[in-house]
Amino acid sequence: MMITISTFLAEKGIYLLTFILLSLGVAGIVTCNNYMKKLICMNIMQVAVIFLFLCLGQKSKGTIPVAVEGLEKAADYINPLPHGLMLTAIVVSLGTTAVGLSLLLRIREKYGTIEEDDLLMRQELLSMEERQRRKQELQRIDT
Amino acid sequence: MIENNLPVLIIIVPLCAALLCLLLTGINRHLGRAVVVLAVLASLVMSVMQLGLVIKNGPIHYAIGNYKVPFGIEFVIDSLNAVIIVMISTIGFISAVYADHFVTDRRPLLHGAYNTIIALLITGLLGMASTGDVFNLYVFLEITSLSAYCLIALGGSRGIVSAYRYMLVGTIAATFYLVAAALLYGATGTLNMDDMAKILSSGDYDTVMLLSMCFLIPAFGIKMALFPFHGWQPSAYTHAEAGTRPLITGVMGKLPAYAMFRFFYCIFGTDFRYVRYLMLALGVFSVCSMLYGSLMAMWQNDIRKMLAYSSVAQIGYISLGFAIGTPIALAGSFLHMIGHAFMKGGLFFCTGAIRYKFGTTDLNDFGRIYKKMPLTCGLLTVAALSMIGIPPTAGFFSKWYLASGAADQHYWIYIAVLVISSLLNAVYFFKLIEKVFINEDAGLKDKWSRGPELPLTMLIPIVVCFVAILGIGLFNAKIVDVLLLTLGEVGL
Amino acid sequence: MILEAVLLLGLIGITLAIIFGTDLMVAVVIYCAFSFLTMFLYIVMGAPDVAFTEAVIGVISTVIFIILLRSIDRKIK
Amino acid sequence: MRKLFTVIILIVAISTPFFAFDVLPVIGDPDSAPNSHVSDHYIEHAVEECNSPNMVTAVIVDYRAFDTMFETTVMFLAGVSVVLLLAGRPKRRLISPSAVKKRGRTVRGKAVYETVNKDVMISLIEPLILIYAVYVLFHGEVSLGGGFQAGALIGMTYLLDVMVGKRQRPIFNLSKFRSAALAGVGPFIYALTGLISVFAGGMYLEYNRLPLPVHQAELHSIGITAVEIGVTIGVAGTIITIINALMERISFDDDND
Repeated sequence: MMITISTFLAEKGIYLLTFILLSLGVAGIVTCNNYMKKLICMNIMQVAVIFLFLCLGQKSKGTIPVAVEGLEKAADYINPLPHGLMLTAIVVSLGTTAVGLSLLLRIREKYGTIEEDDLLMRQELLSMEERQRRKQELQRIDT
Repeated sequence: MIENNLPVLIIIVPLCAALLCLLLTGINRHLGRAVVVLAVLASLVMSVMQLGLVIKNGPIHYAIGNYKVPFGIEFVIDSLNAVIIVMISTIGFISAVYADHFVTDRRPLLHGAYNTIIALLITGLLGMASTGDVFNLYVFLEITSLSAYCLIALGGSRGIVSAYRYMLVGTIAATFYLVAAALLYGATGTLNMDDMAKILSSGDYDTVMLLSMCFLIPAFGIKMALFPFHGWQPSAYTHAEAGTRPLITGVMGKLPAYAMFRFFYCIFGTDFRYVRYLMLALGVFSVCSMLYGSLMAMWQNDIRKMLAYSSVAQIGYISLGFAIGTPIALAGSFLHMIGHAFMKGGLFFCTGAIRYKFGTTDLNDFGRIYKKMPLTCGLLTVAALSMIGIPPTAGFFSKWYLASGAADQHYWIYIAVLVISSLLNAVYFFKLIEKVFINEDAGLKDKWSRGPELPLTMLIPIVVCFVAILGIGLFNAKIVDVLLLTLGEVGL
Repeated sequence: MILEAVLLLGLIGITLAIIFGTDLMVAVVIYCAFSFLTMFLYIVMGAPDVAFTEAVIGVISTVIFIILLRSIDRKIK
Repeated sequence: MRKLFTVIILIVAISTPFFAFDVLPVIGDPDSAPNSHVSDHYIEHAVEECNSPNMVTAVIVDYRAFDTMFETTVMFLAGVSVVLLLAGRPKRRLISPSAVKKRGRTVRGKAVYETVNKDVMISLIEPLILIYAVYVLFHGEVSLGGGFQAGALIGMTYLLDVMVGKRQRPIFNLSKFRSAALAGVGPFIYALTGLISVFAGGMYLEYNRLPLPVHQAELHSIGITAVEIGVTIGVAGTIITIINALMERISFDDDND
């Protein structure tokens, strides 16, 4: 029983759960109304991809990729390449998060809200005001 | 020594300038900017040398760290990316020269940081063009996108919101790209593009290729703003920072398209089972993109927004070439990539110059502006005619190659859409020309005291774009010959 | 494999809590727990280097999120 | 309800193909494609070619060193972007403390971060973290860790120092400009290490060709260490820059929730 579950997980189950996590991240970005939640969901999405890469390098009888005396064969160590790649990906995600947070702070200062529909409404109001001001200016020039 | 290391030096020189720019700006106010401009100029000179070498000796393979090919990172320069690298460094150089007039805050920290980000954007674009490794492409893609987010956010309060939305969507795209890379890595076990192509063509990998394509088309579609994925693009292009807008609009959308070409034609190849469906999907997207972009551009009153929607249409032309797939059509789409970079860049150089001088971007204010800015309006006219596709300019020849490629494959509907879209282009660009030359003078006031038309550093980009648009048109046969050196092998 | 599956289910639960929650502070604190579970998952998968980096980055990004929460309303409509 | 529906549709759309088709290798299979083509070379030759028992370090700073250089550049770019975006002064502070008092709200005592005794913090915890950071930096080839982690630890020390009140002088005193310039110098050291081997007649980042009078295997160690120092400086500078920029922009005076 346990062996069947293990085999199923190794073949399909873990990948399925990873992709559910990935799609939850995408869904969060698409559906959430709050900009900060979108940012957190973005991080979750990236974690899912990092985990997907780590799954690819897994070996059932391998140890961590630090060379030890006595273990010489390639099958004894977990594949180090995905780990190296994912270090880069994690760092890139930190950079994106930092930039995103500073943009969020500017949005909050400028518009006073970080809810998407409020924000769009306020932008609309601002542009209407601008248009009216412009019209008045033109009329002033004409007269 | 320099000749052997050209591919990597082209990227490292602007990178070093970018890294040191802040420090040097602290020492002297003008030193940082001068170093950045000189570094980009150096990489322009080196890229021209590299193009000569590639034409003479064939593709260059440069293994970083001297490791054998699948183990290290490799740069592959063939005639396609050599041409594209020349294009990027030319536009990068002229916009680095041009951008300085739009810096309002001249504290050393901010001035230095601004120049740093321009140099890093150019570095990322050059890297995307020359790398031959799947994961390295991701890193360069992220450098390009991060600097673009920052430059878009600098363009005022609207810019911040559009940069934030672009950031969310762009990260989804980058993540999808990584998923596709994981699928390909899981099937082949390598990250090198040439090696991957070799393995993929040796066995039955059709399902993997189909699935990774399902992730790659949205990923590159979002980054290059193809029709169903273009939502972020108009507001981002409209509200980007004025000095670097030509670089962002002209070059940034083209490099994901180039990467898409690399994946579809160089890695997947044209002889796998689902290639027809893929090309059909791309074709539908590009047709919708061409029609939608042109139609939306007709209704805009702000010139920046009009040009942004027109970019959606022009990206459609480029991916239409990929959807047709013959060497001639591919050459047409690459010619359009290069030509459109100069056209759209030139139009935005003009828009920026008009805004710099008169402080307006509304089309209704442009009446008889040609009397005040003759050179700028000359470029505006030539670029507009080239966008429509009037014969001696670059735009006509790229459309001609696309149409003849489509005729070879009997895709008559593509030719019809090409013609309709060109006519729609004509409608809104003639509107622009009419405003500039015929309409009543709107009585704009010059923001600066009377003097020459523009400062010299703003005239250089305008003249360069003018020459480039006509030059690409006149010497199109030579350029297509160079492009066909590579395209002849990968097309259908 | 079963341990990984359980941890992943925990991550999915946390994600759902973040998406459907109504308090940003709670979301950020839960995200900290998410980061911790992720670190544990990486160790189980035999990637201690990645786990180390994730631990460090989890702390930094949580702190930055909380700094930002000082000037952002916690409640969501 | 609409939200739930969207979530379910997206989950089904993205995960069905991976359940239906058999494209990804079985987890834990030592003979699958990603575990057999390139990775064997890394595992078998890392110790002799790069003189580094930790294979992950060998991969990231020797075989694929070019990626890591741009990874550090991404960090620098993020720091510079944050500085540039948050440079101006905000027009008005969101809640100023005097305004709160005028409205007659109660002040609930000291802020939590001010109740921590900073003397103990500085004299006990921070030196330990710094020592650990240096250990991680120079021992990264042999055991876990490396330049990025060391830099992040140094950055976290600064974070602790700044977050816990502002009564005393912090142990580092870096302005935004200095820390951002420092963050740029780190990747420059990295790029310069690569350029030296170009000037010595090799390829870019070819540690074998560094012009130093030592044995071949030692050259790789020296190259890796130089590069890791660059990464550390870059990452530490960036994190300090980001924290500084955010802290200057946000006022911590209001503790009334």
